[in-house]
Amino acid sequence: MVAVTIWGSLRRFTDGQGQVEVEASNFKELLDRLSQDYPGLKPQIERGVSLALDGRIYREAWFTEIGPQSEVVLMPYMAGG
Amino acid sequence: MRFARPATASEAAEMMAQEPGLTRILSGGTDVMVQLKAGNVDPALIVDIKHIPGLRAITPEAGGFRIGAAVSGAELAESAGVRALWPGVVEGVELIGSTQVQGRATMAGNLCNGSPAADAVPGLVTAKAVARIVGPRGERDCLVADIPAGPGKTTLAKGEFVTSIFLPARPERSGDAYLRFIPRTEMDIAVASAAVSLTLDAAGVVIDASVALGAVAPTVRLVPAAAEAIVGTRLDAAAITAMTAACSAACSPINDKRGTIEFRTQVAGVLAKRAALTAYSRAGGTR
Amino acid sequence: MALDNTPKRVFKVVGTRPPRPDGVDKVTGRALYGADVSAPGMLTAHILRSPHPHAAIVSIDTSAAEALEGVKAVVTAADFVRQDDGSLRDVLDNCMARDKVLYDGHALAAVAATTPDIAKAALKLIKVTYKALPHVTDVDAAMRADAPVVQEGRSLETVPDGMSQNVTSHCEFGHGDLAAGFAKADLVVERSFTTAATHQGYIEPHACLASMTADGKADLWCCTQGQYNVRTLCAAMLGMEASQLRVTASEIGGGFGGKTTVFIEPVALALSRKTGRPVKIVMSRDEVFKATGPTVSSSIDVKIGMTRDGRITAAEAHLRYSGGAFPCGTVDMGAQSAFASYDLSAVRTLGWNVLTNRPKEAAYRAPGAPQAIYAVESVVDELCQKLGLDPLDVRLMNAARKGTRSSYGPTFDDIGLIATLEAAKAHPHYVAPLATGQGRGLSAGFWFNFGGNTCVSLNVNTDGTVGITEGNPDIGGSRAAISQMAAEELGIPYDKIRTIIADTSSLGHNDVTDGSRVTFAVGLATIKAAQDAVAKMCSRAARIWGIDEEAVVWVDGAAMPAGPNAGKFPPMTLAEIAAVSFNTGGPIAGHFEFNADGAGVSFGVHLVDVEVDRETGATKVLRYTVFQDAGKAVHPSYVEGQMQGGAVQGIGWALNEEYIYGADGRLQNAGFLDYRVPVASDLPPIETVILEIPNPGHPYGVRGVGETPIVPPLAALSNAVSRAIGTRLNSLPMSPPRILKALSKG
Amino acid sequence: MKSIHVSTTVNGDAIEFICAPEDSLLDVLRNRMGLTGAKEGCGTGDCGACSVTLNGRLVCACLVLGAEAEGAAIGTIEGLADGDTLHPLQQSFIDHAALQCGICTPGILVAAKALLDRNPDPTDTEVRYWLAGNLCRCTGYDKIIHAVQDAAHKMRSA
Repeated sequence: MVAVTIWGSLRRFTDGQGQVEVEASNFKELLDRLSQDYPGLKPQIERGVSLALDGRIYREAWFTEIGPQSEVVLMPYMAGG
Repeated sequence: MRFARPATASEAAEMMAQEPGLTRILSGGTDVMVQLKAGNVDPALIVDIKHIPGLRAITPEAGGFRIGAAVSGAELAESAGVRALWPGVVEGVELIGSTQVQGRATMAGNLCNGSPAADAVPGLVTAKAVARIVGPRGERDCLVADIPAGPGKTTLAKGEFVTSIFLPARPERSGDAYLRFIPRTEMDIAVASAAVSLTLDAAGVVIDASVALGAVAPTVRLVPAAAEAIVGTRLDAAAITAMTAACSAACSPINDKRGTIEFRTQVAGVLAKRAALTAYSRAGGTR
Repeated sequence: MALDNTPKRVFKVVGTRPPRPDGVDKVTGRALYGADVSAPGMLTAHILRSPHPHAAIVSIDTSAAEALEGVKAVVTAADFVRQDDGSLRDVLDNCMARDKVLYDGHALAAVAATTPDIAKAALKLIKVTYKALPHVTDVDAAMRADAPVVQEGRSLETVPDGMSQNVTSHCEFGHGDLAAGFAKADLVVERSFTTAATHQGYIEPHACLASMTADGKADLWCCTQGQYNVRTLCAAMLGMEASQLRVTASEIGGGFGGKTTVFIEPVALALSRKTGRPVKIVMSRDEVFKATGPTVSSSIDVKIGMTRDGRITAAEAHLRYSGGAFPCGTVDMGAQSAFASYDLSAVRTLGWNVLTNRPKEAAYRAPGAPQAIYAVESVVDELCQKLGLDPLDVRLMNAARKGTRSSYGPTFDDIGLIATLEAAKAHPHYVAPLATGQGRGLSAGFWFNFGGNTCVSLNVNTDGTVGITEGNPDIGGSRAAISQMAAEELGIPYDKIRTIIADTSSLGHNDVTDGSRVTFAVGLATIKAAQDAVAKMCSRAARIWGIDEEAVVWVDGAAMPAGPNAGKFPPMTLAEIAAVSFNTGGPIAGHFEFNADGAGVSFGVHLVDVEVDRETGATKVLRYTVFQDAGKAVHPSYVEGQMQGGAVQGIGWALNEEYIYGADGRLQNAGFLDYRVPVASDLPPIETVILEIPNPGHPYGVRGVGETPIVPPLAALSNAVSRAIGTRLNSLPMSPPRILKALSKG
Repeated sequence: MKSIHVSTTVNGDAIEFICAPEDSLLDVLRNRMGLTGAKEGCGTGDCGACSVTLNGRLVCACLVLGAEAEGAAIGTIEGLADGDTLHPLQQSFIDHAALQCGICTPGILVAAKALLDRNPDPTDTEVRYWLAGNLCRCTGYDKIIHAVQDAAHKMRSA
């Protein structure tokens, strides 16, 4: 299981939890599982999210591997200047 | 739009008088070109006066100088004689726009554009400068102070244009100065401005003074009460305070993107004070 | 073959300052920018823009314009493919208003004609019937329940019930127990701030030349930060296939984020399609100000608790950003970056995006961060003043470091904040004496930095030179940095390499030049492409020598036999291998494509001294020093240039730059005369101190540097001015009338 | 609208062109002569990107009518180098990384040359005020000032 930290305003779609656990070994599986387990997150995931894995930010990268001990933080998709 | 380059002033006046549509004089062009670009004027005739004999000349006359209407700011700034006699007038002209604009902009154009914030005008007004005007009915002279009639407006009649500006001789122990406030150090239009011209006696007492403010009223405003406040003084603190108060009292500015009524009113007084001190020191006074 | 994959620490080319490859073109006027090309038979187009801040378009009658001699086509929103995707639809609706005009300057029709004057005259013949609607341009006013609604039905599911429909999104970040944290504080300061919208202010107006042929193939030349994104957007709007649209990025005259989207490009394509002729559009400066991306305007509340000795116990920020008339995610980045410089046990940021009748926001250098960090760093400074603490010591005490759980969630890896703060503390600037009336301010700043999709090809020419093809417009000298990294990796001189920027048909997709990604991500791809070519060259050498290719190493630009074969053959240089490449298997090329990650966050600290004229409210910047972690500065001059340029944009934002709207909802200062970017005489030298704390995510340790420098100046200036005049302004810009007003109250 | 025939000199070459009365000198240089080195950043004299010399005076080409070029001598960025030898200012801008995007560079070089022609040894403050009409949004001006001063130094010692 991977513990995923979500940002505050998404908690209303995860029964108030700031961290949820899902079975996933990569970014794609993680997003699919989150959408499945917490349908309220789906619109945000479809709009785009970034993923911080052990402090590194990934913008898409489905097949980025996630270890069981990895720190996983969901973040809004970012665009810059 | 037609473009004309007349050979004489009377020819220029004639063609402008006969043109039924809008006409514009092109001298430095730094205002006209911007207006054309913005599309807020659509003249039928543009008259380039730079090639009229004498219009690009600076000529000593009766102890003063006659400055042709097509003399650019950069050319005026290079005239040591004018700068020595009327440093405040020259520094006002030099503040118009960038180096590039200085290569083109003229004192007469700055006057005839009719902006209440024109940098050249307060100094010319305190200098009691006289504009020579040519029109379809010949030539006339007019105090510079009487030319602006409101934002973008002048008292010039159809077909009339300024051919030169005369800066008179002045007594010994005279000095003038011009200051403006802008948010940056360059490239802005004055939010408020002040020119002071004064003459001292041998003891350093002000015997004659003139104070004019810019950007605080529909036209550049002469403030006799401010001048009176310093005449008979050596610019002591009380005189300065009285002059500053007179300046602020004379302001009737507007709120706009460049400044507030409150700001302009306060800063006009500050600038007049600082200009007066500079003019005093240029006149040889020591406080 | 063996490749050295350990982070490289001794460099030959990286870290030097060679001349940029585009230098001569740019100093001789030869470089071709957006507006500098023409085509035979070309038409010129001009765009009709709304004078209303908010109005329904009842009807548009273009018949009189079309009838004008010389007019070849008129287009309106009806000429584009309606988009299902929300963000694409917004970009299109911003290019051409569909049912409503949403801001002063919103485009709603365009005319292509044989001359610019005819096109302009035709605009006046287009009859638009508007139904004026109430408008709102202020972010706080737009949040009120009774505010005019800019667009209906745009609120995301994240927005709490009961808010104005102008609120389109809501976000929240943070961790810990705020109430407990504030209870531990000896002093809590809570303040509200506003920042004005500012424009990127690039000197080159948007320009493009589109040419579509009868078979539906098109070429588009334009100034953009991302030709691939232009292709994606335009192809969708025109209903084209990507392969049929080739987009070439011209030299770009500044972008700063503002050229990451499209405004005129789809319009030129539509007109070219309709006329069968090339169509050129060049924006005027007032169009640039009225209708291209400013940054967000903001209204922010910040509350921070601190102990007597300077420890922050809790921190909270509420951010209300308006990205104009369309939904915008910038507040998310503001909320995430607000407290990024601090190691906090209790922190929360809330953000709301709000619609107003202003132009659609476009990214501007570290989008969202400067506003939030300005507010936070101002409150930290006020706490330091009130508690009598040194502002650098307080920042050092609370600084985020490796292992800190960041305020936006992830735990930081190696970051350079403490080293940067220490460098500032050790610098003579920090202890230089100040005169009466002067003040010194400081602020930290942060940006995430991005990686992203990247594709690079590297071709070894038979004469031993190398061509690199990359896909990111060079906005600040990146071609030089990329050539340097290739030279480093290949072991050949810098001047043997020429880097060019591909059109969209010549190379795979590259994300836009944004998020400080290019030197990092394109650099990384270049290194990998070079390694790919090196592997092939080692293999060729091995075959020539008749040995196993695993037994060949690449050293100083040459293949060398290694292991058991060491010394058996003289090294073969790149040039020698290239010279016989046709005989050994054909041309040699390297390639690499990936979606880069591991960009590595960036911190900076700015110090500034100011003097305020108490009689006029004018602020003079006396001294300015930028400290920033670059990971590894590939071309230090251009790193310094980013630091200096960003700092000066921030100085402009802090002191004078702002979008000024009248009560009529119209923009009052759509020009460089009254939108006051700093001029040379406004500024002191901008000193720079580059720190190099290697980014573990890049083989040379490179971090993006471009965006962070615009973040600290806002608070640094505000803190300096506040200390100089003894009273605090909580609103930007700190224009002279505002300072004088604060002084009269203080 | 009647077109005007103009005879002028650009970078020492005699040139004739036809223009509309309202065409600016910048329009003429860019669109009729193909000299696109001068850029239009604003069209109102506020950015300096179109700086050229007109009879030796530094001006914004956007604030001059094309018709005014009759009989005049115009200098543009395209005439700054001597054949394939860059002017010391041009070389200095490359050496000092005094440009990033480069759009303001032609105007700044023309302006800086006009300064050094008049004042071969300016102070930093003089350089900054002289160039105040040339906006640069990339560099923060610092490296531009250094580049001008270094070129001035080299030209004085040449």
